Amino acid sequence: MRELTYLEAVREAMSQEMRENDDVFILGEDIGVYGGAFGVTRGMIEEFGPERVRNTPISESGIAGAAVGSALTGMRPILELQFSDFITIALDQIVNQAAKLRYMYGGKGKVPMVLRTPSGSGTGAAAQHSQSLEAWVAHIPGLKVVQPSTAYDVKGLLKAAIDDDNPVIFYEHKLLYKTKSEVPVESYSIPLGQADIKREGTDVTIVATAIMVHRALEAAEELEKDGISAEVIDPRTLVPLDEETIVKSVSKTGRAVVVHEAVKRGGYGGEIASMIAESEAFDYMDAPIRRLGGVAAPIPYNPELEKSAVPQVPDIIQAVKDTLNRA
Amino acid sequence: MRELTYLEAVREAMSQEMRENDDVFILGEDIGVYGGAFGVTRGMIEEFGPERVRNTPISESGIAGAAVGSALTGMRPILELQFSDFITIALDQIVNQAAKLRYMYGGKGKVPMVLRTPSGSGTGAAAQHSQSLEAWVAHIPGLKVVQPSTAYDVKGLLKAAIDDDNPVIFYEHKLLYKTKSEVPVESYSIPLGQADIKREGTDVTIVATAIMVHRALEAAEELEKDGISAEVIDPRTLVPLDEETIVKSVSKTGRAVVVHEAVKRGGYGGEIASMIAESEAFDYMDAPIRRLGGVAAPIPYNPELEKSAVPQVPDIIQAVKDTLNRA
Amino acid sequence: MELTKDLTLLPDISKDKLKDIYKEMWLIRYFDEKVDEFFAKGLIHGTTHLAVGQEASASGACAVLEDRDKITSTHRGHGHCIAKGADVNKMMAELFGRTTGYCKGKGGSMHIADVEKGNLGANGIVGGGIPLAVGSALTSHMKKLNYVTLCFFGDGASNEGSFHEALNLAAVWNLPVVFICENNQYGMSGSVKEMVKVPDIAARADAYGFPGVVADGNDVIEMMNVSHEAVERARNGEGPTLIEAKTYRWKGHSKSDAKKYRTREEEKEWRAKDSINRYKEVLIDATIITEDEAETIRKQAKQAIEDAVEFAKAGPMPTKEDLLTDVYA
Amino acid sequence: MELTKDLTLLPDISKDKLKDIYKEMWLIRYFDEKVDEFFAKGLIHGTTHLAVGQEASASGACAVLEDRDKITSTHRGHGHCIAKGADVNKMMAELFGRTTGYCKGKGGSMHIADVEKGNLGANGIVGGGIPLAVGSALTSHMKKLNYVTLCFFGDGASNEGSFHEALNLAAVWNLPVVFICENNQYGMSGSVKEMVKVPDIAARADAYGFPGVVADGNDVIEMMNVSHEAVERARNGEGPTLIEAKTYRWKGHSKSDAKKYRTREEEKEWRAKDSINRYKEVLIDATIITEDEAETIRKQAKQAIEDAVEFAKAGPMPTKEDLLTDVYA
Ligand SMILES: Cc1ncc(C[n+]2csc(CCOP(=O)(O)OP(=O)(O)O)c2C)c(N)n1
Ligand SMILES: Cc1ncc(C[n+]2csc(CCOP(=O)(O)OP(=O)(O)O)c2C)c(N)n1
Ligand SMILES: [Mg+2]
Ligand SMILES: [Mg+2]
Repeated sequence: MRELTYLEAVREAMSQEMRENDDVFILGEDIGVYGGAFGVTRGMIEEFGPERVRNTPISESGIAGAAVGSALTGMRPILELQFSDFITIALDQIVNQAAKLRYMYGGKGKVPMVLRTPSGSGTGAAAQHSQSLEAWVAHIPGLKVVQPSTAYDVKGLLKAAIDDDNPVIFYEHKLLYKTKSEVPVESYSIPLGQADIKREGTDVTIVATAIMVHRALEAAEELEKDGISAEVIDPRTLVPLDEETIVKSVSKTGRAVVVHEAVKRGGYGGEIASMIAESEAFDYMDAPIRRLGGVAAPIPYNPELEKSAVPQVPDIIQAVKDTLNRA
Repeated sequence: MRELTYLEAVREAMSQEMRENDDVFILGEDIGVYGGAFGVTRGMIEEFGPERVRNTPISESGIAGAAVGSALTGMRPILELQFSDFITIALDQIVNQAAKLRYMYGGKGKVPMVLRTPSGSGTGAAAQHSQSLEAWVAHIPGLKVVQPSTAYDVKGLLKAAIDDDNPVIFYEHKLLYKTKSEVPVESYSIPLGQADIKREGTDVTIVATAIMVHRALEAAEELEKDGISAEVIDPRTLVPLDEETIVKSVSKTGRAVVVHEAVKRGGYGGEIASMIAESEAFDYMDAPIRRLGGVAAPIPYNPELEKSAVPQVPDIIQAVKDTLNRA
Repeated sequence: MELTKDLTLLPDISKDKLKDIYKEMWLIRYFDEKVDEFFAKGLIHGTTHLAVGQEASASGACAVLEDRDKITSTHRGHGHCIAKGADVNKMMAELFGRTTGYCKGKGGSMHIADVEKGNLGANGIVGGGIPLAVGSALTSHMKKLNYVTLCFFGDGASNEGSFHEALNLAAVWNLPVVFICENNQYGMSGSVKEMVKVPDIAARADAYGFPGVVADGNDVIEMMNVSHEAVERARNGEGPTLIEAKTYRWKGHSKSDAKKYRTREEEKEWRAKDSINRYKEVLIDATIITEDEAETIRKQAKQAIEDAVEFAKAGPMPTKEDLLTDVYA
Repeated sequence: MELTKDLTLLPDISKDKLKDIYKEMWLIRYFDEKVDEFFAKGLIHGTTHLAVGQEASASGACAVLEDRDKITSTHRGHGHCIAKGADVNKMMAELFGRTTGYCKGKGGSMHIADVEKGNLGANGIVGGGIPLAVGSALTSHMKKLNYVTLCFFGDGASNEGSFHEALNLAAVWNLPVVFICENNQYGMSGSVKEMVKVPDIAARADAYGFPGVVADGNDVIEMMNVSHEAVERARNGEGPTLIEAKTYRWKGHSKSDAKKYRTREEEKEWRAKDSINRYKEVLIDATIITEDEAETIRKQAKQAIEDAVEFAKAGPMPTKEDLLTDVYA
C-alpha cells in the first residue's frame, strides 16, 4: 500500500473532509502560502482559497473564540495552533467556552471544532515551544483529546475528530511529522475511544502515547532479545479512554508500565495508572505499576540535556525490567 | 486562643508581611475599597494605600505579567485573581514566563510572587466560576502549589509562600472563607511541603485536599461509630508534595482513599495514588487505592445538582467501606 | 470617524413596534427588580447581575435586528435576552434552577442562552463573548447568510485582551458584527475613569480601522438610530462598528455591594435620566401612546413577571440523572 | 499626538559613543549573519530569528538608555541584547548550548537574558514580554528607582491581547516604559497590511491615551531622537510612549522560509535603505569618522564575531547533572 508521512496524513484528512463538506475550514497563523509553521497546510490555500484556509493575525485567544463562535453557528472549523504551548493564551475560549457551552445551555447548541496543535520536545526550541500539556485538556469535561502516533492513525482519527460534534484537541507530535506508514487513499474513520495494540506480548503491558509508542516498540524489540515479551498499547485518544483494552491487557500480563513525554508529575500517566489499579486488573497485578514521564524541569535548549529530560528507549527497558524483577 | 476565619487569616498574613516588607504589595481587580470579590482585602487599602493595594483594570493576562515583571525586578507581588477559573486567561504569564524564566536564563533572576485565587464549587456560580484546576499548575515545573484547608494553615502557608523566592499558586476555597480556627496573633510560617495529619487512625488513610479535608474528617467521625479508624492527611501543598508522610501512613494502614473536589479524570489524585503505588507502601497495601473526585461534567447551577457533582461525606464513607471490604 | 446621529424616530418602525419596545423595557426593569427581591430573600441561589437602569441600550440595539440576527451577551444579560425575544417564563425558571428553564437549571443567570431566537448566550467570563460574536459573524459571512451579530460587553471588558483581538479580527475580515460597549461607568467597582485613560471607549475603534460612535445609552431612540446605521453597514458588507452606549447601573454590581466606590449623588443624577420615562415622554409627545395606555402597558409587563414567577415555581427540579447528560453532543 | 522629530544629531552624544554605535550595528549584523551560516550548516540546534536589516531600531533605541535602564526583548532578540551591552562571546556560547553561555545552554536563541545589564530577556511567546516590561516599570515606580524600561516587540505582536492589556495598564498607572514596535512588515508570513487595518501601529497608542510616534526604523539617528524624547518623558514621570519603527527583516522569518509571501523586488527596495550604510554616510558627512576608520571598525566587529565563535566552541557542554538545577530559586 502507498505510504504517507504523518504530516501528509494530517493534510490529506483535512483536504478530503474539506472537499466533502463546505462547512469545514481551517484557520490559523501563517497557514496560507507559508503552509503553517511545520508545513502541514502547504498547498491547501492553492486548492481551497483564502476563505477556507484562513490566515489569521497573531491572536490565539481571538482566533480560538472565532472558531468556537463559528462552530456554535454551523461551521466545522479546524484551528491550527502553531505550538501547543500557546494554548496557554487560548485556554479561556477552549475550556470555559467550547467545553462548557452545551452543558451550560442545557443541551442546546454544539461546538464541532478541532484544535490541531504540534506538541513535544526534541527540536531544540526550548522551554516555551516544547511542552506536552495534554493532561490539562484531558482533565476538562466537554473536551475530547486525541494523540495519534502513526500516519495511519492520524488520518482516521482526524476524520473522526472533524466529524465529531464536540470540541476535540488533536495533538500532533513534531518529531513524528516525517515518519511514514501505509495509509489508504480513500477516507476512513477510527472511532475516538479505541486503543490500538501496537504489539502483542505476554509478560508486561506498556501503555505509551504519541512518540513514546515508537520508543516503547523499540524497547519491546530489545526486550525480546532478553526473552521478555512486551505488549504495547497506544490509547490513541485520552478522552474518551479505552479502559477496557488496557485493563484486559494488564489482567493478562500482570504488569504495567505507563510512559508519556509530558512531565511525570501530574501527567496523564497518573490517571491511566490509577485507573488500572482501580480496575479488576488489580487482582492480577504481579508488580506495582510503573510510570515514566518527563523530568520536573522546563525543557532545556542543549540537545543532550533536552533528550535527558524525557523518557528514551533505555529508560523504558529499565522500567520494564524493574517491574519484572519486582515480581 | 483567638479564633480567626480562613478569610481573616489570609488578610492577616498579607497585612503582617506588608508591614514587615515594603517590597510586598497586592494587585488585583476590585481589591481596593470594594475589598475584592470575596472581601478578603477589605480594609487593606485604608491601611496600605492605593499604591500597595493596587486596583487593576480587568486584564488578567496583563496584570499577571505585570506581577511577574515586577517580581523579576525586585518586588514581591501578591496577585489576587478573582476566580481561579480565570487563570485560563493568565496562564501564559504564569506557565510560560513565571515558571520558566529562571531555568531558561540558566539560574539568573527569580520570580518571588504569589498568585492567590479562590476555587471550588458550592456557591451556585455555575460552570465558569466553580472549577478546581490545581492539577494544571501542579503539572508545571517551576511552580509551587498550596491548598490550605484551615485558617491556621492559611496564615502559616501564606507567609511561607510570600517568603518563597518562586512563583507560588495559592488556592483559597470559597466555602472555607467563613470557617474558623485558632490562629496565633504573631506571624509564623508553615514550610511548603509538609503534610499535616489532621486526624490519626489505623485502618485506612484518607488523603484529602482543601474542603475535602473537612468532609473527610466528618466521614472519619461517622466511620468511628462503625469501629473504623481513619487517618486523615492533608498534604497542604501539592508541590512540593510531602510524599513521606503519606507513604508512611499508608504503609501503616494498608489502605488509601484519595479525595479531591477537582474532576477525578486527570485530577491530582491520580498523581497521589500512583505515587503511593510506586512507593514502598505498595508492599503493605491490603486493597486497591480508591480515588474520589468531581464527576466528568461542568459544575451545574442547580444547587442539588451542584452538590452531586463533587464528593460529599457519604461518598467518602462509602469509598472507605469499599476499600475495607476489599481486603 | 463618527456615524451620523438622527434623534428623530426611524421612519421604518411601526407604532406597534414602538409600543412593544416600551413594554419590553418595563419587562426588563421588572424582571431584574423581581430577581433582586428574590436574591435579597435568599430564594434564588448563586449570584446575579442586574441591568436596572440599562434597559435602553439592550432594547434600542435589539429593536433594529431581524429574527435571524444574533447577539452575544454578558454576565449582566437578562435585558439582552428579553430584548432578543426570550420568554421571561423560561428565564425565570432558569433562575429557579428548574428543568423548564432555558438551560434546564444547569446554567443559571450567567449562562442563559436562547439559541433558537439568536441569543448565543450570556457569559460569565468578562470579554469572553466578544470573540464568539466574531465567530458567529464569520459563519454569516462564509455561508452568505446575511445575518448580523450584535455583541454586548461592558466598559470593563474593553480592557481585556479578547476585546482587542476580536475587534482586530473583525476588522481584518470585514465581518458583519456590531460591538456594543455598555459603558455603565464601572466594572465591579473599578471606575472607567481610572481604568481607561481616554474619554470615550468608542475611540478605540480607531485602532482597528472601523467607525466608533458614542451614544446616549439611556435614550432608546438614539440607540435604535445608531444601531440601525451600524447594522445596515454590517449587512451591506461594510464591516464592523463599535457603539459606546453611555449608561449606568442603578443597583450594585451583584448580590452584595456596599457601593463604596461611588456616591449617592451620582446615582441620583443618573436615576434622573431614567430611559423608560424619557421614552414614554417621547411617545406621548409624538402622540403614539397616551398616558393611560402607557400605564396599562406597564401593568401588563409587571403582571407578566409575576406570571413568570408562578411558572418558574411550578417547574420540576432536575434530578441526579440529569447531571451527566448534555456534556457531549 | 506626535512627538517632535529632530533629525539632527542629539547634542549630548559624544563622538566616541557615535562610533561605538556604528561598531555595534556591525556586531549585530555580523552576529546574525554568522548564526545564519551555522544554522544553514546544521551546526546550531533549534531555531533562530535574525534581525539582519533591523540593526538601527535596536541600536538607536538602546543608545539613549543608561546602564540601570532595562529592556525586554523578543524571539528576534540578538540585536537588542547586543545593543544593551551584552558580551557576544556569551551569546554565541549560548547558541552553541555551552555552560559558558548566558543561560548555561538551557535557554538558547529565544531566551538569552542578561539580567545584570538590564536585559530582562528574549521571549519565545509573541507579545509575552510586553506585560513583563510593565511589571519592570512598576518596580521602578514603586521603589522610586527612576529607571526606564524599553519594551521591544513586533508588528505581529501588536495584535495580541497582551499588547492591549499591557499598554492600557502602563497608561492607567502612568509608568516609565517605552514601547517600541519594530514593524518589519511581516509576522512569520502575515503581512501587516493584511493583519492590521490602520496605516500606523503607532496610532494604537491613542486607544490608551499616550503619545504614539512613527519613526524610520532604518535611521539610527531618528531612532535615537524619538527614543530619547520618549525615555525623557518616562523618566520625568510623564508616562509611556509607543514608538513604531518601520523597518524590514532581510532574511526569512526563521531557519527555513521560502518567503513566498513577499517579492524579491520589495526585498531589494528595503536592502537599499540599509541602516548601517546610511549611518556611515551621516558620520562621514559630519566628519565624525573617515571612510578608512569606518572600514577598520567594520573589520573589528567582524573579528569580534569570529572570536565569539572560538569562545563558544571552547566552552563545555552541560551534563545530566545540570538538568534539574535552576528550576527553583
Ligand atoms: C475574565 C473575568 N474577569 C473578572 C470577572 C469578575 N467580574 C465579573 S463582572 C465584572 C465587571 C465587569 O465590568 P464591565 O465589563 O464594565 O461590565 P458590567 O459589570 O459593568 O456590566 C468583573 C470584574 C469575570 N467574570 N471574568
Ligand atoms: C504566542 C505566539 N504565537 C505565535 C508564535 C509563533 N511565531 C513566532 S515569531 C512569529 C511572528 C511574530 O511577528 P512579529 O511580532 O511581527 O515579530 P517579527 O518576527 O516580525 O520580528 C510567530 C507567529 C509565538 N512564538 N508565540
Ligand atoms: Mg461596566
Ligand atoms: Mg514583524
